[in-house]
Amino acid sequence: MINKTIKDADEAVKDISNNAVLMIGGFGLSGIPENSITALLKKDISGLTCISNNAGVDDFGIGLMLKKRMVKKMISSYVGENKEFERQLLSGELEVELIPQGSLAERVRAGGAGIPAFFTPAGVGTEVAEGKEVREFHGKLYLMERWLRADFSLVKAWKGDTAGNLIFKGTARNFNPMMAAAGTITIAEVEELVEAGSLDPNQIHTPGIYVQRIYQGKDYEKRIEQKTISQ
Amino acid sequence: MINKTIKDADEAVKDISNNAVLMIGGFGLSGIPENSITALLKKDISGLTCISNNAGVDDFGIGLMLKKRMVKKMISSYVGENKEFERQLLSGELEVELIPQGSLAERVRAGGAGIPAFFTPAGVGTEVAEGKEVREFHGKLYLMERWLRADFSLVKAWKGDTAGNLIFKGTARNFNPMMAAAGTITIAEVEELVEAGSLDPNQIHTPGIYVQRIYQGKDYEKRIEQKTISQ
Amino acid sequence: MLDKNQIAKRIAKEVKNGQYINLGIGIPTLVANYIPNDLEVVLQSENGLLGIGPFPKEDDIDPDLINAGKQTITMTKGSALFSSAESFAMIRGGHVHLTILGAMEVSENGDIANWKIPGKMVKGMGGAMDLVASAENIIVAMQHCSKDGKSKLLKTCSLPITGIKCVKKVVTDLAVLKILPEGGFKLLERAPGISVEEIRSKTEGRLVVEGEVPEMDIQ
Amino acid sequence: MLDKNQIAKRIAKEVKNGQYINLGIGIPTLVANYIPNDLEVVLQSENGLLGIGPFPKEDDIDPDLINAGKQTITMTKGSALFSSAESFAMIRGGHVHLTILGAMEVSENGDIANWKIPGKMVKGMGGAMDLVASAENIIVAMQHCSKDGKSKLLKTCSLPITGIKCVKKVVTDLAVLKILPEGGFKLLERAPGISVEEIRSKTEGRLVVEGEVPEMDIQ
Repeated sequence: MINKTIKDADEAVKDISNNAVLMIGGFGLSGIPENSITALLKKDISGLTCISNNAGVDDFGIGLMLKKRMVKKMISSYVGENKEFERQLLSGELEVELIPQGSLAERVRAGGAGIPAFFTPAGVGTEVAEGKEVREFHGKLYLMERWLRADFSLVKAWKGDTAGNLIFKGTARNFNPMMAAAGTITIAEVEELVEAGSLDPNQIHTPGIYVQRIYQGKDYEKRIEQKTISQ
Repeated sequence: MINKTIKDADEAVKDISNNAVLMIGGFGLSGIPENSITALLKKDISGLTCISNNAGVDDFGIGLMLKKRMVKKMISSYVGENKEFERQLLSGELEVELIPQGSLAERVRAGGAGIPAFFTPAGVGTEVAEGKEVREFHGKLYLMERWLRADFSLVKAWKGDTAGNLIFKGTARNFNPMMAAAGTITIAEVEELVEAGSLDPNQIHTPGIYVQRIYQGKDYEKRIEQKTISQ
Repeated sequence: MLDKNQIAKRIAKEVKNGQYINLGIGIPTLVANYIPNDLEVVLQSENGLLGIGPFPKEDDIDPDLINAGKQTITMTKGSALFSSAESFAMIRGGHVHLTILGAMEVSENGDIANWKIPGKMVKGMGGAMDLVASAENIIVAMQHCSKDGKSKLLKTCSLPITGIKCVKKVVTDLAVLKILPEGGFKLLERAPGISVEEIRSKTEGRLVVEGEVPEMDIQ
Repeated sequence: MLDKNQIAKRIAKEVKNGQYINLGIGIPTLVANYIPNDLEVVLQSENGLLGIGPFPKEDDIDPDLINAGKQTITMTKGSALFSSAESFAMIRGGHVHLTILGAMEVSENGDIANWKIPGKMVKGMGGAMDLVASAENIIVAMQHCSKDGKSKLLKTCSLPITGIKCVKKVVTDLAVLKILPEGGFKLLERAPGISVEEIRSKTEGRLVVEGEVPEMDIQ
């Protein structure tokens, strides 16, 4: 089996340079590649395009990359919870493309799956439809949406093996599997890295073919945005 | 949790009638819904359209439905291994639409996922492209393919729970998950039916939302087409 | 005039046995508290879960288990986890029967606006555009008027819209209204003590009133 | 003239370390037997497996574990199972580096025909049309001539084609040939004892011969 293991986060992101297009997994702060983001923050790069459902919060996740002005353009579905983001957006310093969440998920999936375009009803009649082909199928209107691909995809899994196979946990799966498939170089960090052969082949969420680099992550903070309990 | 359990195969297929469009899971004879097919064979119906990657063999699986002349049209990617099939095809008794396997899998997935059409490179320049829109993206030609949906999907899983969640085993997964999602009524038979809450939510291959009826199957033959061993 | 919990309580009466339901952020999330125990329904979270349970006890909090509002949650028995692509495949494919969401404006032909106020607020549409374009039944939970007294039930939306001709029913603090296929808000029920006249004066879009309009039952 | 195993052996030399490979039915399946042990490669089965292992021992046969040729198989360490949609997502998305398959005809511009003989045989294309339309590198394993002596390396295919301009290399019982970007079969190697003249006489399509053509190394 092909061994994808690398030493650490710094080695993982060493060739990410100015103006790269990145996909970054996660929903809110759940399932984000904390170690890879920390390693990116140590680098002196800018002009990045980030495809990620959210943009982190002011002091965590992609929010820290925005604060450091590494990002030229965000492609996301929801970017609330982030004052620095809002400031850069309103001042015009940051380019932002907002995409319906399902279209984002499917466009990333299409990128990994070699489907250059598909039709979805989301956004018909709204400003999302501007400049896009509209077509009727079975009496309903649909927009044509294009695939999304990235130079590097940064994903985070619960368990992974040296062959690059990944298993996610809970709702931390979210965008990670599709992004893993849509990156030219996919960098996976995992909470627990095991030998190839240790994971049940029937329970793999992301087959290793999609992963070019894998490493054992550390010190996961897993910050909670809305701690809500029942009495 | 919504309970999808029904008594047996006969109850499962009771409202499948003449001219219904069926999807039938499996690749070759692996992962086919043996019990549902047996129950169908007891019914006096015809004019069926069957969407299935293969057409069984002469004396097993869909081959038995062909022999009983229940099928008007087959939509498949590969139909070798079946003499009765070849006879009906060459004599014109059976309508056949052959589709590249990846296009078949994706068209079924699109049906379940509400994507009426998408673009794929498979079949460009071949007779599969006849009558289909061809379009260039990023310098490569693609065909527009439409979704496939069915009145009933018959699938077979390894384990399932009363909420309709399914787990498949080995390469018997194949077309079953996409077909489960693309049927108006999806009928799942399982080798082991357990109470909702017994399966790990993180290991579900087909979420119960796609399954309308589930039952405990019995007497699985799991016939092997090409027994091959190493010495 | 209903409070948020009463609006949620009234919407809960729309829920039918066996439904898969997506609840938006805000009032819609509260609906879960009022679904009768004898109904078997499954709540979907668009970030990848079927089978949302109650909020966790302090000791059961799992940062890897949140809902679309980023709140910590639990799972019910028989739940299933999946990716965002699978989640929206379910939504787009029409497998989710009922979507309940908030709105800033609804028009008399069923258009909805809830994602953007130009120049003021742009948080993004999240999954709302997919939901309203896909679900067979969409119910909106909202205040009838804005804080400065302007009707939010309009002839046409003034804000950038989220979806066209998709809302089937609106439940506000004042009324339950059905969007007619030919356009117009048909008044189905009044909040206790609220007159048809008051509702008419606070509804900018075409209001259709036929016969006696009963008061809501929010017990 | 090479036998099937020798063709497979020669093709195995094309395999590079770290590749994900899809092997078709027939001679291509035999290639697996000759991939050097020091290369780490992964074999994909389009019915839903990455990591095909050797055929099983009698006692290890599992009917739920077959390859695309419906043969019983085993899994290697680190393998992964998935659906047919995911399998072809991998193929279509260009994640599989090398596809080796059989053919009935190949044309000098890289067209391939291998799924249908009108009026005689229609088994279906299976996954072949997806594979040839998607893989970055496609090698064909075939006999140079049909049983009645007709060349199968043609100017244009006479049978219904499986894909256009996709084949990169052809390995036959007589020769190794590269399809030139501008069209034409460039002769790279001869089978031991086979002359350039013989290959020329058995190749209907344009044959390009430059300088000395070495004999294949099939050790």
